[in-house]
Amino acid sequence: MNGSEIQIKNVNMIYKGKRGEDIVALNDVNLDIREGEFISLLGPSGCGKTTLLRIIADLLRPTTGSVTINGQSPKDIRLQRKYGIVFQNPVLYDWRTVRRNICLPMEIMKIPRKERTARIDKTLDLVGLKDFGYEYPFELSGGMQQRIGIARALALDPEILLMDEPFSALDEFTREKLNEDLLKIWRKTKKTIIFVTHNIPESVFLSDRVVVLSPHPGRVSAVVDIDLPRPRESSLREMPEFYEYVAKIRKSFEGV
Amino acid sequence: MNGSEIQIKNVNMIYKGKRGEDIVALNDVNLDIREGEFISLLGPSGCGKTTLLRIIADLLRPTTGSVTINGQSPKDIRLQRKYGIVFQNPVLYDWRTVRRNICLPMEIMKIPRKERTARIDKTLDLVGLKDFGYEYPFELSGGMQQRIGIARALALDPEILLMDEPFSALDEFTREKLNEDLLKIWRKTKKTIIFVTHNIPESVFLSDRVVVLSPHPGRVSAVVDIDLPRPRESSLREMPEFYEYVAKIRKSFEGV
Amino acid sequence: MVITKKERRMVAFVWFTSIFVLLEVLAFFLMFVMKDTMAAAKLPFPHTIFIVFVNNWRSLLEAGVITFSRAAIGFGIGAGVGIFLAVIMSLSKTAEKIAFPYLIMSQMIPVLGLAPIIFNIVRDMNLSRIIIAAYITFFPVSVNMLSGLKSVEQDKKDLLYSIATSKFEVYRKLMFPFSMSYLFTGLKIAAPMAVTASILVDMLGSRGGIGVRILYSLYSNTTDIFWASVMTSALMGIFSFYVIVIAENLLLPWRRGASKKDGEKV
Amino acid sequence: GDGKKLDKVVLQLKWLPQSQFMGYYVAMEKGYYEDEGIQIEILPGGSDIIPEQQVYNGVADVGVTWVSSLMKYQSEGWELLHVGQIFQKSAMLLVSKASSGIESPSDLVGKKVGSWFGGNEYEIFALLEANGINRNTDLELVQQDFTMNQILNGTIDAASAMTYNEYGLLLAAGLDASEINVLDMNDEGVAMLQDCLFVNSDWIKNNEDLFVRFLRASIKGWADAVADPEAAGQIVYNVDQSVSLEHQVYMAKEVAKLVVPEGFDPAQIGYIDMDAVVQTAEHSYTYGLLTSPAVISEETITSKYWEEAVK
Amino acid sequence: MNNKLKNILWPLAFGIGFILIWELGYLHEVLDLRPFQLPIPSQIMTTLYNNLPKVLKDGGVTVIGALIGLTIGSFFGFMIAFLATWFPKWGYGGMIVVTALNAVPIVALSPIMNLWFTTGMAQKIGVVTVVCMAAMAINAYSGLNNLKAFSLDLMETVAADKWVVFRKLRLPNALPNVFTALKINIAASIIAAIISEYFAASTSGLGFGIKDHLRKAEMAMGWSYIVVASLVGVVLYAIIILVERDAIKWHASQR
Ligand SMILES: Nc1ncnc2c1ncn2[C@@H]1O[C@H](COP(=O)(O)OP(=O)(O)OP(=O)(O)O)[C@@H](O)[C@H]1O
Ligand SMILES: Nc1ncnc2c1ncn2[C@@H]1O[C@H](COP(=O)(O)OP(=O)(O)OP(=O)(O)O)[C@@H](O)[C@H]1O
Ligand SMILES: Cc1ncc(C[n+]2csc(CCO)c2C)c(N)n1
Ligand SMILES: [Mg+2]
Ligand SMILES: [Mg+2]
Repeated sequence: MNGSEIQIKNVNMIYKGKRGEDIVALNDVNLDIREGEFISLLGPSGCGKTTLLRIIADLLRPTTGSVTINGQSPKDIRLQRKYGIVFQNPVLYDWRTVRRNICLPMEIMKIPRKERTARIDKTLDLVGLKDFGYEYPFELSGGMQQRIGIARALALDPEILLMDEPFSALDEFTREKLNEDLLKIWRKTKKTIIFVTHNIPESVFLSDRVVVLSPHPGRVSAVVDIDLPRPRESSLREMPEFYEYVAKIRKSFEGV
Repeated sequence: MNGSEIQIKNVNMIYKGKRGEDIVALNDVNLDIREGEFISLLGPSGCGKTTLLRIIADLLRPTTGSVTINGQSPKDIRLQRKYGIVFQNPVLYDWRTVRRNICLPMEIMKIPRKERTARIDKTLDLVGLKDFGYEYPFELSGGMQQRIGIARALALDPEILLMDEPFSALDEFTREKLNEDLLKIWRKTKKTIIFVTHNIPESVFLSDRVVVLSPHPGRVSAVVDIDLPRPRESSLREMPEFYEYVAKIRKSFEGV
Repeated sequence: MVITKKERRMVAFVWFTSIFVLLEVLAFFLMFVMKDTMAAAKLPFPHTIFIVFVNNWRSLLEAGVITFSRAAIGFGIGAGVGIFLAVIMSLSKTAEKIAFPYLIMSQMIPVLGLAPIIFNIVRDMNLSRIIIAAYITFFPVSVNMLSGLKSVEQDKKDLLYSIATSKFEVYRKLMFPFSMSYLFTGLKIAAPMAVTASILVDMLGSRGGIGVRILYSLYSNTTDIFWASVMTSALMGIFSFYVIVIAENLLLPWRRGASKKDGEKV
Repeated sequence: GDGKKLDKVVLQLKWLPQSQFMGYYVAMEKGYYEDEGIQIEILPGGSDIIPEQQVYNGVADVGVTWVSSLMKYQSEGWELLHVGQIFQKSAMLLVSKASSGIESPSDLVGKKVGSWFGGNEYEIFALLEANGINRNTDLELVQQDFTMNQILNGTIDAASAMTYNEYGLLLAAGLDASEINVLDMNDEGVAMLQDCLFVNSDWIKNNEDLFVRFLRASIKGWADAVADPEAAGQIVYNVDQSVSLEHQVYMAKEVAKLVVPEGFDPAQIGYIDMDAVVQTAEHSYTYGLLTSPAVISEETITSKYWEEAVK
Repeated sequence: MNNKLKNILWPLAFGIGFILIWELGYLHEVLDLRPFQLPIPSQIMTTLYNNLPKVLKDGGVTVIGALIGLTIGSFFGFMIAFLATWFPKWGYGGMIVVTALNAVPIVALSPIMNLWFTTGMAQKIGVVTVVCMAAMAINAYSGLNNLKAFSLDLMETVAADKWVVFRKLRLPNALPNVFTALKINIAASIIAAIISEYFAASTSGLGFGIKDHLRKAEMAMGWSYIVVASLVGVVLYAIIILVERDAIKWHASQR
């Protein structure tokens, strides 16, 4: 057994609605994620992707079932600060400038100032916001805000990176560029990445495996291994195998 | 000159930053939109799409330049309640349930209660949230919240519909279904629709014309007429002309 | 709508004069139309108060300084305690459930009942006065701060939670900055209240202060000094309020922008 | 002071610095305390200050209060000792506008009568009872605030007033003496003793000599003040200007009459008249302030320090 | 359900513990107090029990005055916030006036109100009204104006008039702040009513009782009144909490 294998076992999640009703978000979800794997979660809106991510990150306790990461509980892993999360909506602190928003988790992890500055510079550049470091979030466009959230998680360089539709507000080109950058980072750092997206080509391009969830209640409806060569570059997108995978996943999706 | 022709003339928008610096968001934008036209705005993140939409909707005054709609100012049109907007982030009122959020603009427009209920039912069904009418927004997933925003604007049935990345948080299937539904509505009601998106195929599928903006400062870099037959159905997505347009726009984008 | 400094000054001037004129008219009405024998006590002419104020400005200023400085100290301590209690209560729902009813109860103990106990514990009049002023001040700060701390959105907390941030850091980096605007609302209520609290503790046998002037003038039926003192305390309240407003603008730059954006309407 | 270290005594007044307490201010001003090796500190009273509690707490060493009030505290267990009697007469009046026609106690029936309560009401209770008036049913007793506005206003028909203060305020407010009807508690035979000096029983044990010195200096001050109220009023005025000099002098003159009433030997200032004390105690018990008869013993009241002081 | 029980049991346990410490004399030991300075709970309760009808009657007088004043004062305070929001340029002066009033102490206010109103009840209501205005005005103002980004835009697009914006956006947005103000005002109104009674031309009410008895060394009786005031405060607070929980269940603070 290796570093950060994630085992999701019989996870059920039932929310209590405001009016006392039960909202079943996840139903008996089972999934094993290997260490250093890049895995994508796909599924219609409201099927429980965010919920599953939050359970893995110990931001939510499953109603029943369990998640273990290399034999430890998500809580243990969280306490060891191994998670980095890109939230679905960027979750920025209004009172901090862009740079200081990116800096925040590093401050908490007591990363030395110099190192922090270097990382901020690097990730800001990566997400194309070099010139906006000293603005406040509300002065930025939606897509720019989203990129701050991405930069913040990347600057942290966590062992397990959970990304919830990180590129949804970005144009195709920025998105493709960031896809490649992300893969480079992943290759170098060997993180485990769980990546939620609605973009099927994106999931194929990035992942070792694509997990398709079906809604109401959320359950795993298909797991597709992506046996495409690595390192992957933008040329991959033109290859027929690529399209086969996209088609295959689209199909498994349609059954939903 | 007809109903709601929108003329955008030499529009410049300069924001004042926190530190007193100028942020040029739009630079000399000129654009004429015909009545009943379906137009898409494309462009990299931060290029000024939202800004332009807000200027058209009279939520922002351009620094210089003017917008006229059928000879009237945006303010006049706004006061005549001809706009419906889907915001980039959903802008829901926490204290209202899903149904009551959708209801809000109709309440203000004094649409009779019965009619309101009927429209809420219809649009909720359209966006696939029939069963969630009595939940509060915070109990819903990101994509579901976005769909409430869409339902709210559609329920209003405005003459001019401004949509800012309305489907960004939706899976491809929901998105495609809503694309088609939107076109049906448009065909029936003959609205003018200005649609911001990052999804090039989507823009081709929907629009009469696609406007590509280039960033820093935002200016119109290309306008592509989409001469595809109407009514368009999902089969269109498989046609080679469709792909030609997609490729063409992608290309014009690359120059950015 | 952005209101310029000049406009604001004009508005303040118009308000001031119209209140002045209104009170003049009311006082006139009371005295000459209603022929109320107590008119001078009920509502003296503002200009007479003003004249008394000017004639006694030295002594009122002296008294004001004593009262205001005690108010400032009491306010400082009260705000500190208020914030501290709010933090404790926000740390645990149980702590809140335990503490809040008792905080309400504590506010029901009048100074007359409390003062002897405080004296007995501290055995120093001056310190006792400051403690009592703080005791009167802390409550609104605490309530507002607590409501700020409780209004922090879950996803903002999740961000820090996901990297196992210590409670201390969560408060430092998130809870406090977020609650600042709520806190300042509380402080704006508490600051003028600290002035009233300080005036009240002046009456605990203090040698000087606006409270002493008010008490003595009431007892000796010197209505004009009474009203001038009341006016002084009102002015001190406005002053303290503005101190908080200015502090807020200095300390929360992001809010100025955010609210301007909302107000910047066509 | 000839370089000798002064002993500190803190005196708690029952009310504001005013000629009611002129003896102490005169003694302070003229250095009588210093002559006795005392550094005096005079604490003003206030609305939320209760001298008995201050002295018991140790915030002050010596206090000024009303005898009935002191008896009440003693009966509740507070170990306080009555050690000198400054006012020999009651200053309490019931005043009313002549127009209301209250000339005798029986005229109070059906009227609204003001009192300060909180212990200041028992002479009025006694007055009513002595005249067969039921205080609960025959008239309405209401609370007076600090001011005399209520009587001027006509909100109440009769008000409590001290000879040395509120009565003067009515005059100052423009009423002529002839427009004011007065019921004097001394004349009505229901007087209770007022300003006295008291100490903490524990404190005095270790400070007998100090207190005697304090009392000696105070009596000297009072004697001077009574002899020249105008000067005393001026001295008090120098301490606190919130009242006019005129009113301060008026008060001094009136207070002088209470400290050295007609026929009283000025050398006896501070003398405790046990008959008056007993009457005060009896009234306090009869009219409900005390729940059991006051214990009058060396534990509660003593003249020994006064005797020592005037030797 | 379990939670609800806990919410009541914990504070209760704490209270009982405190009362025990107090009753058994430890509190007095620590604070160096004698029972005649601060009576012990059993003394207070006995006294309260023996004088229950009178204390309740006095309590009723004070609470009625406090509640009426609370209502009027909170209403006026809200109206001032409303005007300051409605007329941002001119209305804000009202906020300054309310601040000035907030700095006039009750001890000065009471005699003034004594002159303006002849009955104790009217005076009390007058005082409480003034005291309750500021907390509501300042809190409501902040709630009416600190809107979430873009929420106003939604209103603008449908050309909602000011009144609609107020009713459908600002008002619900300010509700949490209004509750915050009410919590402050509950405490403020009762204590203001009590202090106003120190000076009222009346001999009823908790305030008169507290002052009268505490001055006369009748500590147990005085504290009985304080106990009643405290209980009233807590009960009113509980009511506010319950209403709040229902009225703003959508708000972050209620989750
Ligand atoms: N309130 C503001 N204050 C200052 N600058 C702003 C403000 N709003 C937008 N900007 C700036 O204007 C530019 C255009 O922003 P806009 O929101 O129009 O972009 P966009 O095209 O909608 O981008 P996206 O696709 O990311 O939503 C950006 O550079 C942004 O920083
Ligand atoms: N706090 C909550 N309270 C109640 N129900 C909730 C809550 N959060 C999520 N849900 C429900 O759980 C289900 C799954 O939500 P989740 O956010 O995990 O979806 P998702 O797959 O991330 O969707 P999207 O793609 O739209 O973000 C939805 O039906 C939603 O209504
Ligand atoms: C709260 C309160 N208000 C008024 C008085 C009346 N008063 C003021 S001074 C004085 C003489 C005392 O030596 C009297 C009777 C009081 N006692 N307590
Ligand atoms: Mg989601
Ligand atoms: Mg945008």
